[in-house]
This record gives sequence, C-alpha cells and structure tokens, in this order.
Amino acid sequence: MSFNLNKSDKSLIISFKQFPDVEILILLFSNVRNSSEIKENLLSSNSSYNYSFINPKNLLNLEQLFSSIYKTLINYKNNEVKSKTLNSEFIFQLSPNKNIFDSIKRFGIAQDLKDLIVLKALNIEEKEIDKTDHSQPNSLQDHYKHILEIVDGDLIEPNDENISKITDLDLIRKNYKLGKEISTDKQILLKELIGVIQLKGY
Amino acid sequence: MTVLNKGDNNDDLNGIENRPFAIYYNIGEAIEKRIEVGDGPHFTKGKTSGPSDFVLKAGIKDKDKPSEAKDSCLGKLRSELTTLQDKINVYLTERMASNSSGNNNEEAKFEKEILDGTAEDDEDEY
Amino acid sequence: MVVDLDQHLKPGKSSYVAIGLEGSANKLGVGLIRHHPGQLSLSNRAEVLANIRDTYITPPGEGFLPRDTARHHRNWVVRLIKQALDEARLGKDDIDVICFTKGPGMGAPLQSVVIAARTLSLLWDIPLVGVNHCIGHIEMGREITGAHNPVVLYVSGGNTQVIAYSKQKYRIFGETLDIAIGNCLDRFARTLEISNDPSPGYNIEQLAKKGKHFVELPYTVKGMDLSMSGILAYIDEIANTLFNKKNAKPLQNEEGKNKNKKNNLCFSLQECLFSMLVEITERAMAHVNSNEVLIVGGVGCNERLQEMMKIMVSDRNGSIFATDERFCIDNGIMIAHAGLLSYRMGDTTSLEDTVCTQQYRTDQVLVKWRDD
Amino acid sequence: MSFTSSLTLNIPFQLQNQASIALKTLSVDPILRPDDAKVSYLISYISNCHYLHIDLYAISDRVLRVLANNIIASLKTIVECFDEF
Amino acid sequence: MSRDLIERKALLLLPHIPLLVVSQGAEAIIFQTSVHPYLPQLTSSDSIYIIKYRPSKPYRHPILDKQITKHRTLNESKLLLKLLSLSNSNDIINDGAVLTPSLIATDIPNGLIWLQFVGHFLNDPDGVNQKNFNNISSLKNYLWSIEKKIPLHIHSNLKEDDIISQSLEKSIISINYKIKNLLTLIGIEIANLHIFDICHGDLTSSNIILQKNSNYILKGINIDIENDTDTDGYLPYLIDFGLSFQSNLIEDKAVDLYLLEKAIISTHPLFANNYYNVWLLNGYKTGYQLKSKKLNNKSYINQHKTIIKRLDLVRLRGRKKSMIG
Repeated sequence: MSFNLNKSDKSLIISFKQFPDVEILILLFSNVRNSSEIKENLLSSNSSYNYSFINPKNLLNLEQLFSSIYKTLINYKNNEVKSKTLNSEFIFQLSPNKNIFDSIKRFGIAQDLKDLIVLKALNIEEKEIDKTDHSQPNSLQDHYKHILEIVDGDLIEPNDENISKITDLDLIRKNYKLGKEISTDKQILLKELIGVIQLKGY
Repeated sequence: MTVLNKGDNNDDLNGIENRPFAIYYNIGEAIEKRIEVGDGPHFTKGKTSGPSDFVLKAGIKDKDKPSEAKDSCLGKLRSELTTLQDKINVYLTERMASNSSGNNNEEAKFEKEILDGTAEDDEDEY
Repeated sequence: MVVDLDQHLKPGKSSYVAIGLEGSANKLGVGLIRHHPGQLSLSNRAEVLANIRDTYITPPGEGFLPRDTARHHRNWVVRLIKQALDEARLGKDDIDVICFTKGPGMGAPLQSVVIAARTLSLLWDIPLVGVNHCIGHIEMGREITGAHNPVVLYVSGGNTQVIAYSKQKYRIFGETLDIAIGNCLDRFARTLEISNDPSPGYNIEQLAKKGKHFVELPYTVKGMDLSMSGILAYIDEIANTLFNKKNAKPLQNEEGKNKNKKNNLCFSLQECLFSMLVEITERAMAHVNSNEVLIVGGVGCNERLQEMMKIMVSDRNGSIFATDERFCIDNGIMIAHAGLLSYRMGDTTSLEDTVCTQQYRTDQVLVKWRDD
Repeated sequence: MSFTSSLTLNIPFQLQNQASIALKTLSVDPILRPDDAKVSYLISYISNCHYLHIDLYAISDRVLRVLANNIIASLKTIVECFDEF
Repeated sequence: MSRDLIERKALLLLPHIPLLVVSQGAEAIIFQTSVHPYLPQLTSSDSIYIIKYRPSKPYRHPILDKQITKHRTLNESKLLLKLLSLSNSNDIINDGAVLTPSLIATDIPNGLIWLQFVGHFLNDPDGVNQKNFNNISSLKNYLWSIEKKIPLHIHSNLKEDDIISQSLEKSIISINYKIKNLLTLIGIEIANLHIFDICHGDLTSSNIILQKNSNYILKGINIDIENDTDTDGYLPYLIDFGLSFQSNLIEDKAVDLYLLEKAIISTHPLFANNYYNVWLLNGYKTGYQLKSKKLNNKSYINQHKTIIKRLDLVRLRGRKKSMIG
C-alpha cells in the first residue's frame, strides 16, 4: 500500500495495492469540542458531513483501522456493502456487531467524544466513490480543508503512538465481546481483533 | 467314539457297487444310521443344494445349476455325492426338527458363520 | 537397481504362463496370461490368452449372500477353467503356475474356488501362488495402461482405497472409514429396488445420467479418508419418505415424477460420492507429489467417475489411467498376472498356506518384483 | 461340550491318487470353531476301491449338517476336476 | 480449472498483487507475495505473506462446489480465529497454546485467505537452499531430509517393524533426541487442540510446519523431553484447518489421532510404528497430564485414557473392515 503521512499538515493518505483507484484520507483529532453538533448534522443527513467519523478509543493502532478499511473495500467490490453509505460501512466493518445502528453508536461519533478519526475515501477516476452531491468538495485537499472547518478540535498526527494514548482497552473488551481473559500481549490482541474484523458477517 | 476299523470290517462295504455312503452316530441316543444313496437315478442337481429360499421366491431362473454329469465313473460319483448330500441334509434336518435343543441360537450362528463367513463388520461396535 | 525376474524360468521354456482363479465376491473369473522373459515394458507386454467371467446375479432389492455366491462359483468354476483353456488352446503342460485369490473377500466364495485350484495343482503337479486381490487390480491396471508409478484409486464393492507405492509396498494413504463405495451404491440400489443385472452400480449410473436436479447431501471427507455410511443413511431416508410410504407400491410406479426423483437421487449420490473420491485422490497426489492416477476396481468403470477424475488430473497437468470393464471388474487375468510376478521372483504358496483369508490388507504384501 | 453327533462319509475312488488329492485338498482348511466340531480323514483300499473316509464330529446335528454339506459340496468340485482334466 | 486458469482468475481477484505459486494442494493453491494487503511495505524486509486460494473445482457439481469452497474457507478462517482467542499465548507447554499462522485478511465469497507465513525453506541435500515449497519446513520434509541421510543399503534391509539397534539408531538419526522432543511437543500441541474441543480433521506431516525460533525456550517443565528441551530450534505450527471442526466427542478426537497415525505410517513407514507414532502419542499424553496438573483436575487424565481406548477401537475397526470384491 502507499502510505503518505504529511507531517506538516498532519494528514495521512493511504491507498491499497489491490485498489489503486481508491485514496483514503485519515485525520485524527483530540480535544474535539463540537462532537454533539457533528452528530446532529449526521442525523439530519447534512450532505456536507459526508465522512466517516470514527471513535479511536476502539483502536489499538492503525493496522486495526486499515484492516477494516480493506475489508470494506473487498465487500464493496463483491457488492456486499450492508449499510446505506460507504461512510457508515467503514464504521460498521470495524464492529463485530451485526446491527448497523448499534455498531455506529459504539464505533462512531458520540456526543461528548473528545477524540475523533475522520476518514474520507475517494475514487481517483470518478472522484466521489460514494456519489452524492457534486457541489461538494471533490479532491482530498478540498476535503481536508472542509473537515478542518467542520471539526472543532486539535489535529494531531495519525500515528500509532498517538492512537495508543487514546486506546481504551476496557471499551475494546466490551465492544469486541472478548470476555475477561483478554491477552496481555498486545500483538496477540491485535491479531484477534483483526481476525474478528476479517470475519465480520460470517 | 470309535472309528471303524476299515481294514477288518469289510461287511459294511461289500455288495455295494462302490457307491459313497455315510453312517450317522449319536452316542447320547445310541443311534447308528446308515445313509445309502440307493440305485438312483442320480443327478448333479440336488434338492438341498439349490439357491437360497429368498432367491427362489423372487422367481428368477436359476442360471447357476451344476453341469450335468458325464457318462463316466467320476460323473456317476458326482451325481451320487449329490444324492448323498440331499439324504444327509434331509435326515439331519428331520432330527433337528424332532429334538430342537436349547442351543439353537448359538448353533444357527455357527451355521451362518460356516455358510456366510465371519464378516460381522457391517455394524459398528460402539 | 532392477529386479531380475528371470531366475526361475523353466529349462526348455521360452515364456511363462499362469492361470488365475478369482472368486472373492460375486464374480467368478478365470484368466490365462503369458509373460515373456525380461522386464515388462511397452515393447514386452504381458499377453492375455483368455479372460472369462461369470457374475452371480441376485434378485432386485437383494444383496449377494456368501452361501449363494459360493454355490455359483462351485457350479461354474470347472466349466470356466475348461473354457479358458480351450480359448487359449492350452493344456496343463503349458502352465507354469496356478494363481488364486487368497483374500480379501468373502470366506465361502474364496474357499469354493481355492478347492479347484488345489485340486488342479495336485493333479497336474503345478505350484500354487496365493494372490492379494487388491494387488491383482493394481498390477493389472499398471500393465494394461502402462502407468508407471501412479496414485491408485481402488474402488469396488468391498474396497475404497487410495494407494501409492513406496519402498516395496503399496501403501494405503486414504480409505473409507466405514463402508465401501460399491457397497454404498449397491445398498442404495436395493433401497430403490433397482435391478442387479448386470450390476446395481451400472444401473445406478444409467439412472444418474438422466438426473438433473442436485439434492444436497452430507459431504464427509476426513483428511485423506472418507466416510460414506452417513450419506447412505441420509439418502435412504429421503428415498424412503419419497417412495416407500404405506400406500400401494409407488416404487414400482416408473411413471413420471417418481422416475425423475429416482434419477435425481442417483445423480446426486454419484456426484457427492465421486467428488469425495476425486478429492481424496487429489489429496494423496499432493501429499506424495505424484501426477498420475490409475483407477481400478469395479466402480472404476463408471464413466462419470472417470470424467470427474480426468478433469481434476488434467488441471494438475497429470495423466489419468483407467481400464475398461474387462479389467476393472474383478477378473481372473489380474490374479494370473500378479501371481506370475510373484512366481517369477521365486515365490510359491505351499498347500498348507493356501487357506484363504477374508482380511488381507494391501500393505501387507511385500512387492518383491518392484524395487524403485 | 462333547461331540455327541458324528458322521462318517465314505467316498470311493478308482485311483489312489484321486483319494489322496481329495484328502489333501480338503484337509488344508481348518475347522472354524474347533470347540464345536472336528474332522479327520483316512484312506483305505477295499474291494478294488480307494475309499476316502471322512469322520465328522460335532456338538449337535445342526453343526454336523453344515459341515457335511460343505465338505460334500467341495468334494463335488474336486470330483468334477478329476473328471474334466 | 487448469493451473493457468486458476492463476489468471487469482490475478483478477488480486490485481496488482505479485503472486508466486508455491504449492498446489488438493483443494487450494498457495501463493506467496511480498505485499501485505493493507500495511505499508517495509523497505528493509523481504516479508512473505501467504495467500490461500480455493478455486472452484470444475469436476464438482456447481452447487456442491460452492458449498464446499465457502464452507472450507470460512471454516478455516473461523477456526484460526477461534484458536487465537483460545490459546492467547505462544507457549505450547506452559499455557497450553496451539500455534497457528495468524489471519491477515479474507475474501470469503472468492475463497481467499491471507495468512502469516510460517516456516522457512529447508536446504536441499545437495546444500542448495531452494525457495521452493517442496522444500518448506513441514514436518514431512524435515523428517524426509533426515531419513534421506540413511545409507541406501540400510534402507533396503530395514523392515518396517524392526526395532533398530541403539547404535544403528544413533548413527542413522544423529539428532534423534531432537526428533523425539519435537514429536513430543507436537503431541502436546495436538492434545491442547483437543482440550479446546477442536479436531483438526486432516493431521498429516505436511500440515505441521516447523518454525525456527531460537528465542523461545521450552521452560519450566519436567516431562518426557530430553536434553534441555532441544527441538532442533523448532516450534511446530499447525496449518490447513479447512476440514477442522469443533467437537467434544471422544470418537472424533480418536479418529483425528487415527488419521495422523495412518498418515505417518504411509509417509514415514520405516520409523512410524516404533518411533514417530510412539513419541507423538507420548506427547499427547503429556499434554493432558500438563493440563491436569495445571488445573489440578484429574478428569483430563481420564479423558486421555478414554480417547486412547477409543483409538484402539478405531484401529481395530480399520483392520477389521471387510474388504470384499
């Protein structure tokens, strides 16, 4: 995959080898102050909020997120996307839960959430992979600016170190239904989470 | 059980044109029964050496009859053996019917074993 | 190292002739074969001088009982031997060795045939060689097809094995854990009350050709082994609910729907069982790094099985070898051939050792005539 | 259990060799259940004939019948071989 | 599908992924690739990832084919995950772990699984280090490479059931105790698997991959392992879970062992009965003993006994099976 971490503007753009036409912009915020506002806009289907808003507390590191993005793209290719939009599908695929609404509640944005991952996938050829309103921003640069406008928080570099500070192991245990005996070895725990994500829906 | 002293006691064998015969003994009941094949005619197709009952009942033609005997001493012997086989079977079957012992199951099992082998492998053991 | 097969050629003779007697199941076979000295090869093939068979056929819905099968063999064995000798225009002086099936098989039929073998051996003063039935199939298959070192799928009424040669033994890599493929098909033929003439398996194959709709059945491959009794129970149950309900005898109603249903069941059973056979064969091929397959045994005549196997093998860029019904169905010639190989290595079976045995595993036999 | 039932089969052959081959051919096969039955063989020469005597002992008539039937069936094959070859 | 077609189909499913066929198993074709599906390429490493592809089998009826392909792919992925969450550690002996390659990604409808690469490539007897899966460090190839060193004349004189004299044994298998330790460890690992109520369904010496791991020391044990737990530096990984299933039935576990036993006999006939299978079963017993000790629960010992008893029955059934016609 290609992995372009721009240190100066703290943005990450990734692209998988298998899906060279798709580019994904990933931004990480801390101290978000307008979570409830974002949520309301999402609920009212405001088309300028055409992004995935992900709760990073559920993440051990970027690999976990990438794994679910990859799975979403595979499902997209196989015509097996379950939720209405690709944005919500990215969130849904992070969750082991079969219920879309519940998954978004647990893995998406919550009213008082301070940390936030915002994700946007674009098809290089057709631009909007998830075609909606063409009056909306049409390049990752446009989206980057737009996201900064709608999220009131501190942009921090989306890297494993920053994510690990946000990670909430108890929440992971609860949301991934891992029971008490969760491995103390983070590598093994990560493998397990990835396994769950890869087998979601089966 | 004494065995005939074949060398000395020729009486049993004289006067029978060298036909096969059998002698049945039962020590418990002190029975001695001589089974002769008689004058015949004898055939290679026996009454007790045909197909099983269920095959006959299904009504298909018996394609597997023995070949007919040649007109030779050995051909004659083969026919006579068939008659002897029938007579022994009939005699012993009658005896079994008249004094059926309590051991029937066990013996039937033995019979099946001889006729159909010991393959009890169709059923699992557990 | 090449095995010397000619240490025991009789003085004054330029070739070997063996007679083989087979009667381990419901087929009685007599065959006569000739080997010329030297290694068998494409330019030095065994000569089939006679290959005669008679099959004991039971009424529809019935299997063959050992006692009736033995009766069939007893009543035919001498006639068949005579016919074979006549056909080959040979007399007792031409024969080097009398070969018979020692096992595995049904006790009474085996015994009824070995009686003739022993009598002739003593009468003609010719040695006996007891042959493992499965080895007979394998060696004859190799000889007829020219397959060099194949993975062998041996499928018949009593056997389902995937075999490969290694270090002077034919080793069993996969096999059925319960009933044999032919047995499974025969028993289903009985459930459907299909005719046993010429064989239940053949008639199932004909019905299956007309089947179209696939009925899902359990699929029970276990490693390189497989299990079939569960599948039989499952499809028997379907057949019984379809056909054998109280009223009348719908089974004999060959009209319309029932006929189609029967066809479809036969079709599905074959598809399922044969897929498993092809899969375990492929597993063995991958395991021993081989790309040749030889199919032997009565079920090996089935065209659908051969077709499926062919697809699998050609996808692996391999070759498939199969024989026609003269050789894949039990026969005397294969016993003669395998017995003669043994004889040429100097092995004969003494009279006391001619007792037949129902259980006789393929991997018990030391394959002296191969050393590759 | 004792062998209460017994049967002696007496089979005449013209040639010594025939009686002897029949004996050898038959006697190879063991009795399946030695506790239930026993078989012994003997050849004698009586009135120009080579007799094969087969003594069968069994614990019951049924066992005896099975044995006798089987042996005679085999004998018929043996005799047919002699006749044809 | 022919090999060629399979590869072309795989390329369509995996565009832009460099694929190298490394083995064509019976039901799956194995590719290796240097590309991780969703992680950035590390310039420094020559990473290998495994892609297991179950193509459709044209000899099968399409309904059956779909059913089997999906079932096996899903089954394998699920069991790998299940084992990961059950075993939770890398320690076969102390934590009752079962080592398996970890799951990286799946594309179930298309029969694809991405897996962590385990093992390495064994040296050819001629000393050539071939990167060829015919040379992968499976238990089979490892044992064969050692068996090959036996001089030919000994081979041909060796009968299957001979117990080799001790001196000969040492000269034949110079690292004999290492094999013994390794097979013991594998036995323990299979016991661990069965204690989790999982049956592998296809245990053969090809389906056990040996991973070099000098860091890992089998410690804290007082079992039937000789010479400081040396297993030639290998840790055994179980692979190929396509035929695996969950079961707590004694019969299923016994059959699982029986299949392994038979596979060892047919693949390694000279040493199977007197050595390899004995060691494997000893290890299997040890596995249950360790579990029993750890939980202070005797029922594991009994479980082991019942399984072995049933194994005897299964063997007997195998021998007694009528083979007619």
